[in-house]
Amino acid sequence: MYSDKVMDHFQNPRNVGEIEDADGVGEVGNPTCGDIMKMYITVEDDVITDIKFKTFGCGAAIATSSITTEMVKGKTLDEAEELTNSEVAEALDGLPPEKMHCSNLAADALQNAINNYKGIEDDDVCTHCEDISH
Amino acid sequence: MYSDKVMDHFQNPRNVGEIEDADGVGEVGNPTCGDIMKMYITVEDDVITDIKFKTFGCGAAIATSSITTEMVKGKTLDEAEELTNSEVAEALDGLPPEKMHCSNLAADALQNAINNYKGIEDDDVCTHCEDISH
Amino acid sequence: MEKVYLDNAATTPVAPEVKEAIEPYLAEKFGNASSVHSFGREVREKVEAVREEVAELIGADDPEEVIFTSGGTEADNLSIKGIAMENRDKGQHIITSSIEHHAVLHPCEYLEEYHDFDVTYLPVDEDGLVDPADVAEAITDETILVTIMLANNEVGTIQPIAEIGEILKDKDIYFHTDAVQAVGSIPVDVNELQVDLLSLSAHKFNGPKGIGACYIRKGTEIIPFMHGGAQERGLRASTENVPGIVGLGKAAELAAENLEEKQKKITELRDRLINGIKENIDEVILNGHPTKRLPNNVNVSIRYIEGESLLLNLDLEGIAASSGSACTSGSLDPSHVLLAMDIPHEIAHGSLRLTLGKYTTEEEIDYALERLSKVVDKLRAMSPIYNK
Amino acid sequence: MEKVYLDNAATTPVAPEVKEAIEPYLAEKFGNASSVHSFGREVREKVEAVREEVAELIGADDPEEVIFTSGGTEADNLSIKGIAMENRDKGQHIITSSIEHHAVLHPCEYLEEYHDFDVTYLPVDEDGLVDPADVAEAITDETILVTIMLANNEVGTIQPIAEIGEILKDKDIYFHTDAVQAVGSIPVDVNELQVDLLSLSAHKFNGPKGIGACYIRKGTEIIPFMHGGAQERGLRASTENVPGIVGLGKAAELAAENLEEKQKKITELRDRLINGIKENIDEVILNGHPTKRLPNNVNVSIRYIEGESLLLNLDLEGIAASSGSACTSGSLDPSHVLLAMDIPHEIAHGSLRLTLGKYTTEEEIDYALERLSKVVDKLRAMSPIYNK
Ligand SMILES: Cc1ncc(COP(=O)(O)O)c(C=O)c1O
Ligand SMILES: Cc1ncc(COP(=O)(O)O)c(C=O)c1O
Ligand code: FES
Ligand code: FES
Repeated sequence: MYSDKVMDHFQNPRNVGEIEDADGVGEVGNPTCGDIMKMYITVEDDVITDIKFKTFGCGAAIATSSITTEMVKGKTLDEAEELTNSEVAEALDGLPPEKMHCSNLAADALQNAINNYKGIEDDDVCTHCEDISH
Repeated sequence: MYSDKVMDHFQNPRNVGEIEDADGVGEVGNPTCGDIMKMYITVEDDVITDIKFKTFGCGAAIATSSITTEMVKGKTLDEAEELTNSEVAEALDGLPPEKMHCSNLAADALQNAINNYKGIEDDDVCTHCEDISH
Repeated sequence: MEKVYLDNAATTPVAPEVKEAIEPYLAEKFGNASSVHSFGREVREKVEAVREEVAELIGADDPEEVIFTSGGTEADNLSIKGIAMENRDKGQHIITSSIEHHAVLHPCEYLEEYHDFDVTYLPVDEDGLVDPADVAEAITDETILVTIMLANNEVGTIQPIAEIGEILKDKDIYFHTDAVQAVGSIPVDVNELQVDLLSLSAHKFNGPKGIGACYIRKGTEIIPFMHGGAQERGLRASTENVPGIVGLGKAAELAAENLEEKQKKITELRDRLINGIKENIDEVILNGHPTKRLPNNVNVSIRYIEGESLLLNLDLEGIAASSGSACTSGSLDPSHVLLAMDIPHEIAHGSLRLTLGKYTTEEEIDYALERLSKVVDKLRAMSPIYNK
Repeated sequence: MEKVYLDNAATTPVAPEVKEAIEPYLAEKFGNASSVHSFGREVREKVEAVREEVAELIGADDPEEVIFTSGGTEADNLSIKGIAMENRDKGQHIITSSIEHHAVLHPCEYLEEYHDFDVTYLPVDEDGLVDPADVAEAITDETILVTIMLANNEVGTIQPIAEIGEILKDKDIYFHTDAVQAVGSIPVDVNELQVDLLSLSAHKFNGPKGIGACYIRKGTEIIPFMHGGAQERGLRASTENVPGIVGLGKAAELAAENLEEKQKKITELRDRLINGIKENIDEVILNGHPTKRLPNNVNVSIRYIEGESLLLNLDLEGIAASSGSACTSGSLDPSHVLLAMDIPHEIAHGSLRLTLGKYTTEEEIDYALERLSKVVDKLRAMSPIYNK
């Protein structure tokens, strides 16, 4: 059901963990399935120099998070913000249709972490979380 | 589905044919299935000395006719009239339930032939025949 | 000559290739196709490959339009009840024919009795043909479904489905065809026929029993018949019958190979049989259409003799045949198909169906011809209504 | 250790004896069981012998009370829709539980939506048990059917069916039980349970997929679900799936042999697995009843990790397991069974079902225990909500 690329990132997820003194931290719950994702970023001169994630989520959530961190590491915040779910899915050689929503988890957590770095209160995220019981 | 005894009588039916100068002839149609049976008897001193049948009917009809002729040959008319369908079925080691009606064909034709010999008009038989198209 | 099987309309022998294809899926590859683990995934892949195979056999544009069922009967039930229950707000009228298989007639009768549907049972002519003009005439504002079989199981008559499809194509009426006897025997293409739904069954073309498929054109509004799990995109619940599906796939693949060539060969054998019967036996009538008929179907009425005793005698000679459809062989009613064709009761009673198959040989045909004559002579000699 | 299959509730490997029994009926003995000729008669005899075998396995008085179906789902559909449609003049109320398989729930929902039936979905306690007093209380003058499963497919809880049967026995209400997970695993007797209808499925006890049976007590007023030919005494149309039926028969025979002994052995293995998990992993919860549970079912919630990634990791270690029922594994909803047991969403999300089978060994259990710990450690290390 999953592509080899997905399975590779699932089995050997890149950049798992926490950054103790992160510049930005984002946490989101996936409204579709209840899974949870946390993302930590270190930012220098508007560039993401380090990024780590933790997830309580499905295989697709883990793989999309992993590849997302790879794709944005070394990118500017603007570039990172432009990354779309479908680019992520494409980089993984596709996701099953019922798993497309999972790629939101990583993108949303990243956006959330960037907002946190920029000092923006994130209302969006809370609407996402409303029907999640954690 | 049929017992060995039925198959024996079906394969080698006894007393098939006509009696040219029969003392009694009976013909009936089976109201359930539309099959037809003709029976010929020769009677001497109230005893059935010869009997033959012809049938346009199923395997059970052929077998019951065959064994019926065997069972009544040499019997008095009174004895022959007492023969029941279930005795015939029993003598054949049973018939499938949906084939029990077939044994009527032989018994009715025999009764009809006896009545014909005795000169009795047979109304019963015609009610049997009413929904048969032959 | 040990045994000659001439009852391929009832069921066909499983092809050795089919048996071989099934075997690994009986034991080693036993996973549930809905499971996410490796045992499930390996069978899921195979199931989807078969879906493509079947789609190809019937000219479906998209494999997703093929839904696996437990056989032809279930495909008919799904099509008829599924369409009826989903579309009953649009109308409650169904058009069918009087010579359908019971797997079509009985669902229709169920809808009449339990759901107040109106069903029109169209007549057929003496060859068993439905007139497309009758279909056009029977349509009302309430009509939601037309279901007419592609080929009849008893007399082999092939219906003008494409012509009926043409009549229905711009109308808001679903069109189903029971192609159980046709698929594998003649070329079948859902787009040429212009049908929305089609039933097929593997055991009629050298596949296993207990598996079939329902073609459901994209966009068709239908509810499931078998309710339960989410298998078959929610359209047919129950753990996938993987060995059955694999067998269906192999049978579909085999059927598609040189179909027209095989059709020609079997038609020749069929005609050898028909002509032989006509030559050897007097007063026989060929039931069904002389040319618009399945390449493997012979149905004759042999006057003055009765069907069951004919069958039993043939069976004793090693020849497997049938009188009417196998499903009704336990019943005493003369075939509803022959009666609808206006064949008199006592002639219908002596009807004999000989249906050829993939493995039928010329020798078998000749053997059957010889024995049939012998048996007919024997039975006619016993018949009170034969006078020769 | 190559692969460890711990998903026997989804489906089981076909026993070699079953495969062997099926084979001759795939190819040589291919006749249609309804045909009168020798090809038909030889398979008819076998089909009736299997009917006796199945009747014996479930303690039915008369083999005629056993109707072959295409699986558990069809037996459920036949029971529920067949009783409902035939008895709807007496009342339109059905009682079931909230933890039934979808093969029961969805037919009930169909009857609600399309036929204005009222259905009561009884709650369960935290162990997944239905309270018989709740059944008694839910009965109204309109109630015509109660359907409660014998054993749950996800958490393995065994329901007090005999007690419910006792409540219903003098009432004019039919009682059906979905025994798909129970038959072959624990002793099942329709008279002890006092049920009128019971569903079973061969592939859950080392028989083939695509075949099952419905027990229907003599005198039960029911209409067919599959409409068509006159097979199965008119209660289930379609050409008999002979190879499937033969496989079911062999599986039934094997299941009956030393059932209690096998039950004891598998219970021991199950408890070894449960105890091992509790010892190796902290914060795990056993779902389902601690003792009133199937001998082969382990269902645990492992906190802070998610089901699918757990399954995928186990799969990579060669261990086949499941999270909730296989049929819903494509879905994202947490199991309706766990939710009905009031298990919080995020705990339900981490549920793992390990179901043992006839061929499970102690070595396999130990291997699974070792790998499970490893995988849980890995996933918890990635979990944003685990803090150890
Ligand atoms: C025309 C036709 N429709 C439907 C069926 C039913 O198919 P199955 O027996 O596979 O359910 C048959 C054969 O039995 C058939 O000949
Ligand atoms: C409790 C229960 N009922 C019904 C079914 C359906 O059985 P089948 O898949 O054979 O149709 C299953 C298994 O899938 C089950 O576990
Ligand atoms: S199912 Fe929850 S993130 Fe994929
Ligand atoms: S069926 Fe007509 S006599 Fe037997």
